[in-house]
Amino acid sequence: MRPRLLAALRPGNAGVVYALILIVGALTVLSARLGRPSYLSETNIVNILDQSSLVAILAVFTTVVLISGNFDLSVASVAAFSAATALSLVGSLGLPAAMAIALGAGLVCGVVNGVIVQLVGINAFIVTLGTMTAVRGLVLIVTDGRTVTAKDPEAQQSLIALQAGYWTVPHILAVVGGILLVIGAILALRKSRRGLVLAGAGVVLAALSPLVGWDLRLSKPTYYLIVIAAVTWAVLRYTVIGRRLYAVGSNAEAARLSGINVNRYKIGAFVLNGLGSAFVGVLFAAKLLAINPTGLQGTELTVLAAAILGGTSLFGGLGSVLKSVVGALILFTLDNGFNVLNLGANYQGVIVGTVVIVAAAIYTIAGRQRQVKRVRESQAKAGEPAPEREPQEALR
Amino acid sequence: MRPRLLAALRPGNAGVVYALILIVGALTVLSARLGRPSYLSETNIVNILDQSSLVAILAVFTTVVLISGNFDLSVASVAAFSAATALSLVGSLGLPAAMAIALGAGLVCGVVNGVIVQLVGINAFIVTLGTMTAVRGLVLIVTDGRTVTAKDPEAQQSLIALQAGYWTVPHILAVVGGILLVIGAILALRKSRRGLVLAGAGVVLAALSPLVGWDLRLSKPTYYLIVIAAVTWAVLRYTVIGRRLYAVGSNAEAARLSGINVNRYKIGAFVLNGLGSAFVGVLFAAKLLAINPTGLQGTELTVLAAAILGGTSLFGGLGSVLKSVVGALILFTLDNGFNVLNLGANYQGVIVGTVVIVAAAIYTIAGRQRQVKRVRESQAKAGEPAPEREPQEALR
Amino acid sequence: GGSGGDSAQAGDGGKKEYTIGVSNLGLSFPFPAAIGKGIKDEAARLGVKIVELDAQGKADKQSNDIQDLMAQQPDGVLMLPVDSGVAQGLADRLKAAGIPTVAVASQVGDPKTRPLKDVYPGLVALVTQDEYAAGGKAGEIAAQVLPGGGKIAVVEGAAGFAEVVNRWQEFPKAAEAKGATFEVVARQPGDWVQDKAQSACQNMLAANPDIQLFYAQSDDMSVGCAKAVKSAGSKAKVIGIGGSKLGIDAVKSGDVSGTVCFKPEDLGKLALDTLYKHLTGEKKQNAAFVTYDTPPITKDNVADCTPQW
Amino acid sequence: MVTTPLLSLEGVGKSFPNGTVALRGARLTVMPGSVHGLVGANGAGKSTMIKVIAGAHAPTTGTVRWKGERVVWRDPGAARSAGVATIMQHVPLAPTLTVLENVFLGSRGPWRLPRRRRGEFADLLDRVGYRIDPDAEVADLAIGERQMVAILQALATGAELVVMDEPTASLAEGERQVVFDVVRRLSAQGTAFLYVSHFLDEVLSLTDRVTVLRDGTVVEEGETAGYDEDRLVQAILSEAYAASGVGREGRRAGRGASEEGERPRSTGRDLLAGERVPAAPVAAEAPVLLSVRGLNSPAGVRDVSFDVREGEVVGIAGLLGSGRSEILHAVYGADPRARGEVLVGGRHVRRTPRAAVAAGMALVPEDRNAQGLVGAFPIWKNISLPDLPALSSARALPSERAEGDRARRAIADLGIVCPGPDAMVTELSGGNAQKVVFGKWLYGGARVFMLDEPTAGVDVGAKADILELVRRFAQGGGAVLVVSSEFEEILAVATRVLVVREGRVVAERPAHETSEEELLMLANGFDAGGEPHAA
Ligand SMILES: Nc1ncnc2c1ncn2[C@@H]1O[C@H](COP(=O)(O)OP(=O)(O)OP(=O)(O)O)[C@@H](O)[C@H]1O
Ligand SMILES: Nc1ncnc2c1ncn2[C@@H]1O[C@H](COP(=O)(O)OP(=O)(O)OP(=O)(O)O)[C@@H](O)[C@H]1O
Ligand SMILES: O[C@@H]1[C@@H](O)[C@H](O)OC[C@H]1O
Ligand SMILES: [Mg+2]
Ligand SMILES: [Mg+2]
Repeated sequence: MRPRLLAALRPGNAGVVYALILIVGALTVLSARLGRPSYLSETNIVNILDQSSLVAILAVFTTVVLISGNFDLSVASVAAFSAATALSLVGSLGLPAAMAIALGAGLVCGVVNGVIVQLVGINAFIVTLGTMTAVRGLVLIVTDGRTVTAKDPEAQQSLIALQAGYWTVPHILAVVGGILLVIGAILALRKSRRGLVLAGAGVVLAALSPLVGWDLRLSKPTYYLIVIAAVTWAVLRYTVIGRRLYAVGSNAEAARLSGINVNRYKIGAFVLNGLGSAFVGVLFAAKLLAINPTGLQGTELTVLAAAILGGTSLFGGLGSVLKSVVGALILFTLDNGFNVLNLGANYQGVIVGTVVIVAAAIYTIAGRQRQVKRVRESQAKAGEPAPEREPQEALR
Repeated sequence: MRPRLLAALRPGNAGVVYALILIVGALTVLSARLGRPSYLSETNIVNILDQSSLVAILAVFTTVVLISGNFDLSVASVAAFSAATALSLVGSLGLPAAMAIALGAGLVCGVVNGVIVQLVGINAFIVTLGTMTAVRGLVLIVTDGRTVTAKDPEAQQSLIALQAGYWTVPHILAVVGGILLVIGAILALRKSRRGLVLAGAGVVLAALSPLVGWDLRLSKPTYYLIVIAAVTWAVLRYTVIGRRLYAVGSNAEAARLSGINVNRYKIGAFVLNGLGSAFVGVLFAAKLLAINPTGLQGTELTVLAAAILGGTSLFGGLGSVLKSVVGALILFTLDNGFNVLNLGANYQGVIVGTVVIVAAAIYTIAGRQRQVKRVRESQAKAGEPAPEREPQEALR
Repeated sequence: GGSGGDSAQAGDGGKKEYTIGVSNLGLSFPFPAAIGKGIKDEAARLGVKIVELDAQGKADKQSNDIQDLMAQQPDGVLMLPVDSGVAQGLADRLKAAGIPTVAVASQVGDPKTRPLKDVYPGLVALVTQDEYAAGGKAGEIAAQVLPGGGKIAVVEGAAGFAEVVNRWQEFPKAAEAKGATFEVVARQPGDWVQDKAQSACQNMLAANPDIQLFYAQSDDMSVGCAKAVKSAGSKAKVIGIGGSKLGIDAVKSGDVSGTVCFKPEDLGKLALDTLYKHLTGEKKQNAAFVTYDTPPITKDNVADCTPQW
Repeated sequence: MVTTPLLSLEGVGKSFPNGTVALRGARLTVMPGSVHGLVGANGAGKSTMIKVIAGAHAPTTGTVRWKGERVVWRDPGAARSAGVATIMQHVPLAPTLTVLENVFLGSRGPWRLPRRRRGEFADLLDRVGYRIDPDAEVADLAIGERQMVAILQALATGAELVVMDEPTASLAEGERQVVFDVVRRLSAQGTAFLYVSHFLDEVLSLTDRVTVLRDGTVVEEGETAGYDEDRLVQAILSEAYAASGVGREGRRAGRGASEEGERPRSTGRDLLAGERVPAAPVAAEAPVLLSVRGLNSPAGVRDVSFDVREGEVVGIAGLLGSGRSEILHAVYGADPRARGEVLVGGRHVRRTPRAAVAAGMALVPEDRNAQGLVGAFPIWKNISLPDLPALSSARALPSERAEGDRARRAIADLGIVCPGPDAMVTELSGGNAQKVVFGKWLYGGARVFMLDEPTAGVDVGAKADILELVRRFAQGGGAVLVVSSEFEEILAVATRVLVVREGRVVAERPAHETSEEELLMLANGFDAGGEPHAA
């Protein structure tokens, strides 16, 4: 068996993480130089996580669609539609019903995307560009061109409770230690050497906890992100659903010949994405307590950028939701950095653009050190540069 | 060889044209019913062509990039940058120099895209998303966040001369007849039966001309579009360069091993696209006589939509610039139709989105009637539904 | 040739029925949408037929829209420019076609060289709120909220919008006139939207915990910023501009200390009236500057501003 | 006692939407535990029949019976759960997944990679006698290794019938033996096999019964024992082969021994004899055409130097993964990391494929779909691709007439079974596609031919043609480098053999002085005497 942990830490694999570390490092040094409060302050870290969380959740689900070999441009419109729906209905129906309808709307959008792409067989780009436009049109109809707010104070409170505020996990080291211990124990029961290592690490952490005594205080959306990303990651990583999803995206024909219901997985990914977008839409509604007809416009590109920065392939079969989350963190860390450093608005675009390319370049080149030959039919097809210098797989 | 003309007219091949005809037909009937001004009036047709021309030119060049197997999101930013450059410099340097610099800027952008994508080997989506952002940042810097106008009246006049107004080709039938006659004669000399048919058609048209006496009056940008699309089409269709470009996009490795310099073609496509975007930028500058820093934002998606509606593949090797032009015409015909029908803004989004999907569906399904099954490993890869129901190749 | 040349038919009572084209900068944006609503309501009252086109925030689309409008030969046009510079060429075209035009909500001509009140020749009128003056009003509120001045941060609109400059220009002068001197310690874009402004304020506060006041260039952004201030436990004040529903509610609740009251529906009505009177000959105008009052609003006089968007 | 057949096809027809009729009323009967051979020329319909059996194609007419019951398999999953495992000709694996995951791709159960799969995999490898890293990504594997993964995948399902479509086409001797052993062992334990191959010796030694397909119909069916190669070849070929021109002419022009008379080349024996003529070494004074000096590449080429003279066919023998393809790529300039000198006719060739093509080099790559063919092009555009300027007016405007002529010529010369030059290459059967790749280089100015597994998947007739072509290249003054996993084939065409191991040339032998056995020893790192030698 490969030393997985080490492999996962190689720049070619974890490039996006190193890129994030580099960016954070640079910002820390710069803000110290400029005499600003520490960039790595708890407040600022909590802020960055909070600010990225909704886009990062979208990136998680979009990654699932990309892994399945499809593409979805409609996420931001669907989220806005769900937000508008939730805000329009929460006053009269109450939060649970409004939220259910909003999620249902997202689900329907996902089904429409999936069915048209898979069963009619039209290119996902054009279909989801169409639904992006059409659903945005629905938002306009629902809002009649105006900002929709939740007027009812009770409704407002219920929305706020969904999203605002922080949860504190006391003795985080102890908690993490405990979780590691449990996982380790399970693994050990399944006769894995790593299990013991994990359990050991858990014990050490738990033992350190009273000495260090850190509490973890994060915003609610950050916890939602953590749970969603962790569950999705685990499903993709450890269940047969995950294997099949990757297989379907990697080579639909091979998957079909192995008896996998390709349409089910591909449509399923769209449906999940619709549902996820709707959930994020509700969180946005709860965060802003208002949505205007152009709300979230353009977010689809940010979400795709996060996923692709995270190394997800546009051609299917490759991608990691955790790295997509890191991709989102990179983008929001940059925004946050500009705010903290007070960089002029006119200059931000040039820097964001450059950093995105450089970040991608860093780990493409790092990945190339691996120098493993990857001549794939699919890749030759996908229009890569000369194959002997295949870029790192993660970036295609 | 195959009866090409007939083949080209089959719905599966010319679907986008039929979709356009359907839309125009529907709009004509609707506007007549609603007592609006005739939809098919000369003015309106001339207007639609004029309004689509700049985006259609962008779609032509983007199609070249897509055929080469790449992707370019930066076109709108590059066009805006070139427009800003031209407008800033035209007063002091005069139009030729300002235009040269603006085109040079576009060329540089194209080179940067091409070199990073091909030589560093990063995914084109993320690279051109990066340059899209960075170049938009440059626009902000150049304009300092404010609208740039050409103040100097002489400079204004030179810009206007570039773009505004109409050229009339008298006796268009005679002209077209003459052109057909010449082409037919050449073909006949090269011993093609079709040559005689063409020449005959030419003579008939020329003979009809005095009777019908149609003049062709179109805006200058429309002529630019016609020339650019015709030349690009002819190069792709009839030259070694065109053939190789398709080969490179369809299977870069096979092309490379056949002795084709893949990088040259792929980078070349980006450079052409940069140059083309810059040219369109100059035309925009001339048309609007001003550019605001956010000008043309979002146009990249319209351009891609036009190309993909025209049946260009996102996976390279397939596409026709003429059909991309028709794709652009569809989008602008819709916009124009809404304007003529005075349709409420709220409903436009839903209609545009639906029409885009339905148009794509019509000819995907029409194409399937052809039932030419093309099971390619590459397509299975691209994530299609079960191969027995392969969608029409052009739409992937 | 186009048709509709006689769109102005004799209606009942011999009253001519006018068709007026409206080129709106973007009907998905609440502010211009509300102007559009004002125009339509007034048109219904006057019996004027409206052809309303949506430029979707794109200057190039507006150029196409104007072309399509001209093909329909309306009696007059209300243009809400996407961009002042681009609008200049459009105004020239309308003028050349002999269509009386009123610019609404935004100047025509390069604002760098043309003062707001120097209306572009050929227009019947420019009907707008005075964005510069509104910035000044905001400065007055700031001086009132933070007497004597202090450290402030500006939450700007999206880079590239004229309002970003216009709504700042008079701010310091007006504040100074009221005896307040402000030190701008941070100036970051909130892109006109609530959540981006919320993040920006959060981050600016993290870097500059001593910020005493945020000047947000729109009400959506002031509301987002107020949330950031609250959750950071900061004592900074927030003021906005625009008088939107969200903004006025926030002023009522005290989350936001003040705003400037824009009245888009009134503005639309005013614009249509101006054009209508010109067409009927009741009041012919040439390059007139028409505006309405945009009063500063704080909790004390919040009742004076009925939000229209 | 009459046993019900495990699988039977009755009157099965299949036509494709483009009008091609691939199967016409074909029948087939596979008995439990038997090994059933299926042979036929390229395009005869073998793969189509297999896809019908696998549930990947719905037959247009006819019935499929499984254990006597009539079945309609709506998708491959249905066939698989019934107990049919299929190894498709074009190895469809998921390239971004690992070997282990691909092997158990269709398996059920909640977990992605249950621990016990590793055990099962290890057992499977033990049973099969093959080694491969379970955690390697399939994209990183050479084509032969992928083939083995596909085989493992089929075996892992524990199916009652394993269908193998040319399983050994891209395998080297070692792996080939592995496959034979597996088939023998499992069939002894009751698993039935349907075995498609162009290697008639395999079919003869491995199968119990054999079915011969020609042009979509079954022309013969019977006990394998009743056949020899000669009879099989005759059954397979007949008109299809007689139609191919160059085979005949090539043989006439090419073989010194039998040039007298217009002897109609109709018997299989004659064909196979052609394959086995050992070539004589060329004269020492023949000028050196290709010269390779100190070639190294991180891709797996270590200090390779050799010369090829005009008229010489040099075979490169080695095991799977020994670096043979890498050497060809490095020589061709297709490997940008390769360093060293390559001279053609005494002139240095710049290290790009473009320069190589200009210098008269031609590469027929190993993986025809990924490296040889442009899927979006019809046959004629593929064939003209490397030599396009020569077929163009002013070297810039391709003459479709000239291109079409060339394509028709290639179709006739190589006997490509297709509706015409307009056919898309993606619609061709495997062997015919391979011939198209060959056709790309036949009529241009190529003088140095580098052929990587040129006969993989090619039927007996075409194989003889291709080997004949190889000889003709050489006799026309060209230099040829041939990589083949079939040492027999190397010995049949080559004048000289280079043995490659771990990217190095470890031995050189004149073809007439060596044997398959010796080459195998050398390739495995043993001296001819059986002593391991230092690599
Ligand atoms: N998807 C398809 N569409 C159209 N024609 C096809 C398709 N697949 C196969 N054919 C045609 O059907 C015929 C039989 O093909 P098949 O692949 O079954 O041959 P085969 O016997 O397996 O040949 P080979 O030995 O070369 O693999 C050929 O003429 C081929 O061109
Ligand atoms: N990019 C690379 N970096 C390092 N090693 C490589 C690379 N590519 C290939 N190799 C190694 O080089 C060796 C030769 O590769 P390959 O399997 O293609 O050889 P081959 O002799 O042509 O075999 P085949 O029979 O599959 O054609 C293998 O051991 C392979 O793992
Ligand atoms: O409030 C803002 C408005 O005044 C400006 O013109 O555009 C963006 C709006 O949100
Ligand atoms: Mg086959
Ligand atoms: Mg090889």
